[in-house]
Amino acid sequence: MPRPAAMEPELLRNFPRKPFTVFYPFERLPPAEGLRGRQKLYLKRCVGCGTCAKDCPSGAIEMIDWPDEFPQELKNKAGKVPKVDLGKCLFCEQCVESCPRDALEMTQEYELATFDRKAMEWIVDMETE
Amino acid sequence: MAFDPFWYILLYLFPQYSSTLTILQYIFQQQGNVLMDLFKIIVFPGILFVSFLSLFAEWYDRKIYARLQNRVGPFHTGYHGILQPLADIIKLLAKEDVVQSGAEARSLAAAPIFAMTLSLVMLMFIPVYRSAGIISFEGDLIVVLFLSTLFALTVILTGWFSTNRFGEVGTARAGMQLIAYEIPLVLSALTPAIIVAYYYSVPVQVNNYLLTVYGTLPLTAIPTTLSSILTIANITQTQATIGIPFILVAPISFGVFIIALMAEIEKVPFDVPEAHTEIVAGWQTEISGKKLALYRLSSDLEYLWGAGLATALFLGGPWGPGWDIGLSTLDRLMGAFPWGYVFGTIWFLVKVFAVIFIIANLRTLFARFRIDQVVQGAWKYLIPLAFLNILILQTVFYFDLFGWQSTYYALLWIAYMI
Amino acid sequence: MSRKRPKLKPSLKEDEKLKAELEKAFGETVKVWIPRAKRMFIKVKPGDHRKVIQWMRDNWDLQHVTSVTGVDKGDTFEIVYNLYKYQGYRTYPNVKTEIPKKDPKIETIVDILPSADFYEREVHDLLGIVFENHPNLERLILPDDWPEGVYPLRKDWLPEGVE
Amino acid sequence: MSTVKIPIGPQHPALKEPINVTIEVEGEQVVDGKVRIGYNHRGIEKACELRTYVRDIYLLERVCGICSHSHTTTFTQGVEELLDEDVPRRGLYIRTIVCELERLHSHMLWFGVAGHEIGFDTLLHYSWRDRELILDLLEMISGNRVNYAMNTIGGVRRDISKDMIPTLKKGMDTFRERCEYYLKLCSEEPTVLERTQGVGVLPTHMARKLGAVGPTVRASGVDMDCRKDDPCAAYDEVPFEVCTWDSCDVFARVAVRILEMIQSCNMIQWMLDHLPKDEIRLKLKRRVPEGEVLSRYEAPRGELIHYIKSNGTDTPERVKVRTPTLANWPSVEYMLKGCYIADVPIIVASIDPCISCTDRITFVDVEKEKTWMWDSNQLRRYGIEFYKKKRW
Repeated sequence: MPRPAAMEPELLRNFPRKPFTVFYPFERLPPAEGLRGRQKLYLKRCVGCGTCAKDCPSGAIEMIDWPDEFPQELKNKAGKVPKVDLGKCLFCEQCVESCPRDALEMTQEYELATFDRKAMEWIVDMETE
Repeated sequence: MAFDPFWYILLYLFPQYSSTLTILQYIFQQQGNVLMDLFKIIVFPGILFVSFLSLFAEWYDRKIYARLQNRVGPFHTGYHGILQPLADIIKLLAKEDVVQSGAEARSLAAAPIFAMTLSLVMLMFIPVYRSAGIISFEGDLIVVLFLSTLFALTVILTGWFSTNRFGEVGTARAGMQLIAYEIPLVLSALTPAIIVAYYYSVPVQVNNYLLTVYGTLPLTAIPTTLSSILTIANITQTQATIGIPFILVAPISFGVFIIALMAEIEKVPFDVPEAHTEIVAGWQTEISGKKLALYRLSSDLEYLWGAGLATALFLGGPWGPGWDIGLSTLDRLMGAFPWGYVFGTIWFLVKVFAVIFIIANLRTLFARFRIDQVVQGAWKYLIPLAFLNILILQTVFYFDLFGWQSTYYALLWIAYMI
Repeated sequence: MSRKRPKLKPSLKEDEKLKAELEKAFGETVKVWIPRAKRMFIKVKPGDHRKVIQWMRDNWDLQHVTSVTGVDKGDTFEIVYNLYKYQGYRTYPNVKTEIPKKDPKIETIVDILPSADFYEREVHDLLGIVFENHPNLERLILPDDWPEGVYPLRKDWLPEGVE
Repeated sequence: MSTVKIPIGPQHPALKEPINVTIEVEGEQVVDGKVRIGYNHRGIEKACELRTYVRDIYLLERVCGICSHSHTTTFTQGVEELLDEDVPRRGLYIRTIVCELERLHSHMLWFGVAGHEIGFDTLLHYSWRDRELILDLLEMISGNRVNYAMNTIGGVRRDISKDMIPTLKKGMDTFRERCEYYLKLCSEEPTVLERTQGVGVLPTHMARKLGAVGPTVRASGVDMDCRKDDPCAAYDEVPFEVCTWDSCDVFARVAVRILEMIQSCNMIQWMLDHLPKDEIRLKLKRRVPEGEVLSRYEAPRGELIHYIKSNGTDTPERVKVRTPTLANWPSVEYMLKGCYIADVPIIVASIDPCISCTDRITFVDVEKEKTWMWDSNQLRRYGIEFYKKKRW
């Protein structure tokens, strides 16, 4: 019962069809909506309690005091803000879960490659609302 | 040389170059002068044309292979990746050439050059624009087949020189496979010669009938001696005169030829000597840089040589139905400059790429055999098949089974209608 | 809403039957308890763990060693042989023994159950427990240039710089 | 005939991950093979002892790229048993659905790699194209294609919403039809049959003796499947039967894996129809009472064991991970004897080795005969200077 060239019909059926591969840098597939990309911090809600830093499995979050380029009037009492080192971050969304005020949120931005490690240090874009 | 409108059109178009044109015309009028032959060897059907054609053939093969697998294949270099083979070769030429301490450096350096020249010489025999290649003498079919065994020799020597354990295993496998597949290759290449022999030994009146249909046979056309049958030029010419490509007459030997050819060029079902997953790269493990570039180019050339030989022997070489527009009968078969060039080459390319498509398709279809299955396949299946095919042809022609003459006339009538 | 999971403790009578068999054969040198269905822990003195496993192989036709686990409990090593009986009622006996840390020696069970040699080599590699007359007790996991006598899985060995 | 020792070394095109199989060869016949592992060794068990249970989940997820969900399922199951808590049914169902989806894409990945090992690249391209369908479904549910971090102690983190169910069901239909096509193809394609039948034979009694697990042992006729013997998560309610094959060779393993894929498709569709309606998670306290547990799960490659011993604090005292590939190595050594060189890659690949699973004990970075180990931030600083110096 072995039939030589058993795959021939499948090959010919696929020959005229458009290839399955996508040219990543030029064409981009839309990311799934549940994708866990870079974090986003809502400054107004954050109280600087640091539970996210404690819960982060890879110790990527570090609490630093309020940098001056942030709007001063929103400064919270503790004066602390989480800084995420994306080199260490696992994107596991544990910080978002354990934050009491749910001030952190995961965006869908996944292209985070940089040349210099320093640039990986501080990538938390802030929201003011 | 019959009156040739070509030159006068040129003079009319470019009156200001009239002096150079007349000199050129004088040079090209000479039949068989040095410049003409040099041009043939170096440029047109010679080295330049063939190497670029082989690069294009590799690109074409990779594209078909990819498209059959529902993916895109080389894309970013040049239009749709057409320069990819060239880019590979240039990259390899720039790469550092590492020589193993244990290997004999000099002989390892000589082997790729030997392989390269061998494959170029082999390609000289293939008829591209007219029924005879650049080098064509009586009995050149045997010489071509002998050169392909020499090519197998270079493969074995490189693996042996590189004294690498994977190389050793690869060489042993290459030796077994190439020798085992030499016999079916030669047998299936001889079947067209047998057909030509029977065609000419047929009683004269059939020839005369044929002559009336096609006009005069070329002067050297009546090959009665053994060596004249075995020339590629006569085989292509006979296919041109009969009007039927030999694939219709002997399809089995075409199949056997293609399979044996894939074993010679080490295409996927038979690429056991350089099986990537088992023994890294087999006999090519220790070659790098310039040597690898030469080897890749020579393997492409051999791929093209295989396809070219298949077209010449089975698909009628440069012959094609649109062959005889505006050509005198004598020129038609001898391939006069320039019209013969154009049509002959076009038909040659069409057929070569058809054969490459078949091989690429077969490449996609099969998994790689084990070395014992490859060798068993040759001795148990392919060689008996080739013998059987020759047997059938002999009996059919000799005993005049089912009225060979009548079938012959019928075939002729169909050919005439095309 | 954490109601007890009914299935976990269904009919324990199968396990009880096996436990009874074991206790009848070995009397009080064997301490058996059953935390849940299809699990059975057997505490044994270091000497006679071979006898228990031998007995299990003959009576219960048990051939499959799932793994051998070494636990560093401060001053003693605890070795657990996780076995798997899939003839008849499929259950998971685990034979546990304790050996002092100073001279960590114990007989091997490779001659009884051949599939245990990879696991014993691994435990030897990382905890330093010597399995006597083991056919080839070479190194399995750690790289060749790993310093002799240093066993990473012991509690006292801390990889530097782990914050 | 003098035997030649050929190392199919750590770096080899056939092996996607670093192991070393040294085979002794007489001409083409393999006389003896020895497997040497330990090149991809990361010290997961030692690291587990230094982290809390919550952080351990993400660590154990990184043990293996393809079967990440199996490791977290086994670990969370074990901890839930220690806590003696009961996970809501819907959470269990979703956990089982993601387990089966992972089995599908893991088997399909292996099927492509096996095709590549025997030189049949077309099979690789086609099977990996069909695998994309499963990865898209997983991305839809959990946001990630591979490390989905769906499991947490006490249930699952993301819910399967109403509108996902139809797409999931349709995906399963097309995938089942593709699996049936591949099964028919593999049993008919002469070249594939020649390279897989009668190769790497592991007779039933040897499979039992050497303690093989998973599809390798089921292909030798032993019906040993954790999901049937010791049902965890929602496997006790889902109707399925264990697929075995009795020809004990590489072809049997191909067939068993494809049959399992078809089984998984049916299971997922059944579970989607009977998805219970209660919440998916349970908040559990972080301290785990004293105790020990042995939790088992049927990973795509075989029977996976987590032996967890807790000492009352929120960090485990000992986590022993015994992965299926480690159990299959002795049977690979047995199968290598007497085969051809050409068969070595397909035999090694036939147990679907996941080498990153096998080596998970301690990581040592021995640099320029300085025998002691560098810690991670020294390594990081070295990385930064290295790049600065090399500003090419």
